[in-house]
Amino acid sequence: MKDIAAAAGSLVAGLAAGRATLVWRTDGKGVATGWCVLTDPADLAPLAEGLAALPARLSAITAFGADKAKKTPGFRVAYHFDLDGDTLTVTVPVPEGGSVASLTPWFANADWPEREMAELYAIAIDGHPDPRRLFVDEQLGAAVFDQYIPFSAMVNAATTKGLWEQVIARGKERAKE
Amino acid sequence: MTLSLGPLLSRLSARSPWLYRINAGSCNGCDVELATTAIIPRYDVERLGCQYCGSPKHADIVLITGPLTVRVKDKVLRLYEEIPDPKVTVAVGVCPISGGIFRDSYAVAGPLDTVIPVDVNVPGCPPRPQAIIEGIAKAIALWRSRL
Amino acid sequence: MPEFLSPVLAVAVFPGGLFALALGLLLKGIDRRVAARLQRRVGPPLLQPLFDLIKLARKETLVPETAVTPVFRGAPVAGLAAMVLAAAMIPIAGVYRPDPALGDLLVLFYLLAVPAVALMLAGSASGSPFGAIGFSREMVMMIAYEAPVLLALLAVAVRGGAAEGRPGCLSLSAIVDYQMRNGPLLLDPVLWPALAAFLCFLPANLGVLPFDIPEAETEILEGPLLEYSGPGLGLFKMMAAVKAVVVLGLAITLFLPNGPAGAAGLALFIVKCALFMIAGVTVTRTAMGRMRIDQAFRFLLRWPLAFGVIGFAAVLVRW
Amino acid sequence: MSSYRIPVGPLHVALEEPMYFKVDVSGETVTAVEIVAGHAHRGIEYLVAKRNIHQNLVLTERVCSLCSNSHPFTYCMALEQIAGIVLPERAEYLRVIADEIKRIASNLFNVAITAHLVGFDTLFMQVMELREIMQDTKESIFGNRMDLGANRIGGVRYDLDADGRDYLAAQLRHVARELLEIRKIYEGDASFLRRTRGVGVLPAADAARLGLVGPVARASGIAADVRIKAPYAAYDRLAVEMQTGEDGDVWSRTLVRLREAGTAIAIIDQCLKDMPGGPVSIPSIPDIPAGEAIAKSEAPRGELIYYLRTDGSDKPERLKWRVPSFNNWSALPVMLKGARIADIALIVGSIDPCVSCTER
Amino acid sequence: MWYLPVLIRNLLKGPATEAFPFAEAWTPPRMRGRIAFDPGSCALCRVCARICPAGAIQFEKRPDGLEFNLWHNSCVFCGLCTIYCESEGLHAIPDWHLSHYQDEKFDLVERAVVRFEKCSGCGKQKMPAPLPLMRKLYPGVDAKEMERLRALCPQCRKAGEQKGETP
Repeated sequence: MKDIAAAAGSLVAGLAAGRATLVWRTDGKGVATGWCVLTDPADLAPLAEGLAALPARLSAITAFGADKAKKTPGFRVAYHFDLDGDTLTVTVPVPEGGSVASLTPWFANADWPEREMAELYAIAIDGHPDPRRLFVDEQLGAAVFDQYIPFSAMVNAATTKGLWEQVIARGKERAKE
Repeated sequence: MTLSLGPLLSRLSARSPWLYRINAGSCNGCDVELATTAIIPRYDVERLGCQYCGSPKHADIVLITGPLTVRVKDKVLRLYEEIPDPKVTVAVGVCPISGGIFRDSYAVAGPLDTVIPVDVNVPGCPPRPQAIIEGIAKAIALWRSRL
Repeated sequence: MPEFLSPVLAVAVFPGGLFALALGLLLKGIDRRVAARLQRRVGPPLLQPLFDLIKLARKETLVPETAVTPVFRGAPVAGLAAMVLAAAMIPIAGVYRPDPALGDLLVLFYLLAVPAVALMLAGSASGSPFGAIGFSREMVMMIAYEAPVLLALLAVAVRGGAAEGRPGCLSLSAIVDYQMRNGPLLLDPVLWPALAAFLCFLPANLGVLPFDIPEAETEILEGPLLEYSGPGLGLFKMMAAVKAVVVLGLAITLFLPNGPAGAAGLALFIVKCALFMIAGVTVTRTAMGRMRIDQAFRFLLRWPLAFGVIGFAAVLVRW
Repeated sequence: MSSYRIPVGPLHVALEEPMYFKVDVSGETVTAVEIVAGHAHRGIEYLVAKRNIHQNLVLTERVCSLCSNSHPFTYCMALEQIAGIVLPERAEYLRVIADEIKRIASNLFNVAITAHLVGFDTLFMQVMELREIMQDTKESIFGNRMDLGANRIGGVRYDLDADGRDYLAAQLRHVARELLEIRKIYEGDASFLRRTRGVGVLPAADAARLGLVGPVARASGIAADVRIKAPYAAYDRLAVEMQTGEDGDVWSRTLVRLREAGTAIAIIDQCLKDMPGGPVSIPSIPDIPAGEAIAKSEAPRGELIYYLRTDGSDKPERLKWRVPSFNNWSALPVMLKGARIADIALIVGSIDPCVSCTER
Repeated sequence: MWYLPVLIRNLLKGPATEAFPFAEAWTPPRMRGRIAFDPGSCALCRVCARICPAGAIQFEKRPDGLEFNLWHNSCVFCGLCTIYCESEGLHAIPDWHLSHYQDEKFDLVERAVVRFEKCSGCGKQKMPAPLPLMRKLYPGVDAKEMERLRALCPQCRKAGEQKGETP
């Protein structure tokens, strides 16, 4: 583990006990990944500020449903920070219809990933400078991931079916000829 | 003399098929192969009288790649309207033909032939340049009949 | 044949109109073919520009909604007409002597500005922002290359006139006559700076690399031509073809008009056109990238202008 | 000076892919740029959740064709981390070979496009012809010119026998020879330098502030390369030379890419020399337990990061990736400010933007 | 202008253009073109249809078997099916001549019927047992014995093994 990763570890430890857990894993090549889970989203902003000062680089942000089957409502958001090669992932819970603080004050490149999670999951971002749609067209509804993923498992894809009907029908025609 | 002039002119016109490409949200594989096919000496489509043009208004044969995403659909339609008749459409790669691997996504509005008339299909992922040339040759043959 | 018909024929058939168009298309074909060879390609057939024209004539004309239609349609016609007229003014040694009524070197110089103006009109009338950018770029280019080439033209005029004991000679036929008697000006070192200025003007005026800035495809999508389709575009292509003949013919007239009479003279003229085309256009456009408009402006107002001034001064000193 | 707003894109001939820039200009000078994205958004992150882990190998490969190998490669690493799979050593080297072959072709493509964007088409053709050697190599070894299909879970799908190694080595020698000449042209040709030096400058401070990655960041002097900072596959046993530039302009970005193509050849040479024998894949098709993992790799455009959550079923619970281009777009407003209209496409091209990667 | 030597060399070397489309094009033997199906080597396990990421493979019910359909216009030429097909019935062959006019769009299909067989033991309907698959399951079995095994359904084979018949 690199020094900067250790410093990030002590930042997490500095947060009030019981609201953060941190586990480090190191792979066969000596590259470390840290997994930090925050129970209170309010801890995210101060932690981000500390990480920015190290300096850590915000690598990516992943949002996902609290569970795949959508039995429990709400989401989790994972922030992946690059620490000179090592990676620290900080996960915070976001309740259904809740919001999460924007990291743009400390990480300029949080702009696009935050807009993305807003459009894919309808997670509101507090203090985002430009909260418009990013990639998903206005014709498509809000929170496409949240709407479509649970349904997709049950719904048979219409386009595929339509095309195959034509393929098979042509095959039968040809067989008759 | 006057009788044979029309077909002669058609035949000569058919030796000048100008190409235009539209990326309808592709993974860029087909586009890179199109650029390769279009300009580099190894394939040299200028031999066949082809020329890539920067404006749809100059185009005769339009090559479309990508599965036709929701956001790009109207723009593709508008560009297609801007191409003067007679024209021929070639779908390059499996994405515009059937949606390919992206078929059942919420963001895909294809297949292409449900939106604009397609004349020639060149399947592949991506098709190799020779296959694209083969498709262009088919398109030229069809285009000649429309001139 | 009535007397008044001969200038009309000169403009419509030979050496203007049909002949100039055919020669222009052939030159374009040669240019494309040679360029292809320089790029390790086979290239199109020699007659490809003709096929392109026939094709364009048979395509649909689309006029954008935002366009000023009469100007949009009229611009290419005006440009082509000016070039056809200009082509009839180019003498071919031993073959063709233009009617003095058609005009002299200065008239030709002004006619040569018409295609650029036609493109500017086309660009602004088409109503597209790229057309507008093309318009302003075309104008900047014109400002930049007019002065040097005018100096080069005047240098030749003064040189030709001086030998005849006159202050200047603006008649193209007289310039040819002078060289027929005294050998081509190409061999006259005093005129080499003027020749250099003219060689810089050649690609700039013909709109090829590194000076194809007003139509740069990767920057402004062919600018003024963006909105043209079918026959309208064809007229512009014809204009460009005839213009190539005029500009190359002018180069030949100014520096190397000498040739035998009759068919051999005509053939030699065509060969000279092709050689000037390859040397002045094809090689240049395959050997470098495009300049930016500000770079081109500075370049043209530095080197060619310097050449023009030196050339003109040299001629004056010798006189 | 007249001020107006010009649309660049979304379907613009100078851009390989659909991207829409609303550019405010005053005369020929850019005053502001707004990026409108999403034209190539195909919802792939949604599709991967619908398909099983094996199908996703192919789906991730189709995120983008220029860095197509980096996606399944990194995705496999994430899966293997969760399942605790240790790769046969030969497979690690073969993965590196496939990835570096793609890097050469991808970098050459961008370098060629840069020449095209300054109107130097003969040079464009020369570089693209050189790239064809790599295309033939890919088609001969892997079977496709763009999408290699080199990776599988727990190894690779291809092997190099003695003939294959000789063939690859010979092709690379050919490329290396021509690469030298091309570098000289890009370093010295006046008409290329005139258009690219001092154009689209990105200061190092901005590169750091915006979290940029890959050749774009390195050309501004930021020494970051995942292959060195966080080694994966066989990179911990290979010497990788870090290539950085100083000027942060279009020219230095082009040269960093050219030099990295050279580095890639050196890496493949090492692999061919050091690669041990043995199997190229684990023997069976593994089950993937529940878990989460981060995997990173240096794609041709920079750091690619995959985050995978599994729940023990054959479909991923969440598969998310961030491509290098996604970060690098944010450099454009900095680079384009005050640029000329003529340089817009050139500057955009100089970040080697991958729209299909970015928008998925 | 420093580029001139390259131009001169280009001129001397001559065009690098391939003859195609006026002559046959070079194709590397390992090129992944269209997928070819060998009905004789199909065990009707249908793994290919499940694994195909582009949904290009479909099995249709026929009275006496199943019809294999692979639509080339949907196939992404990844070759995944050729890896997962244990009975080696699918191969990516170097054929890329697939361009076609629109009216042939739905005809571009690799299609064949694989018939069910009758078990020589119990007489019930059974899936075919192609040789490449059986060789993997029963390595080192001689040809005659292999034919006997192939004609049996898995249940009868298992029953035979328990009785100690083979192998």
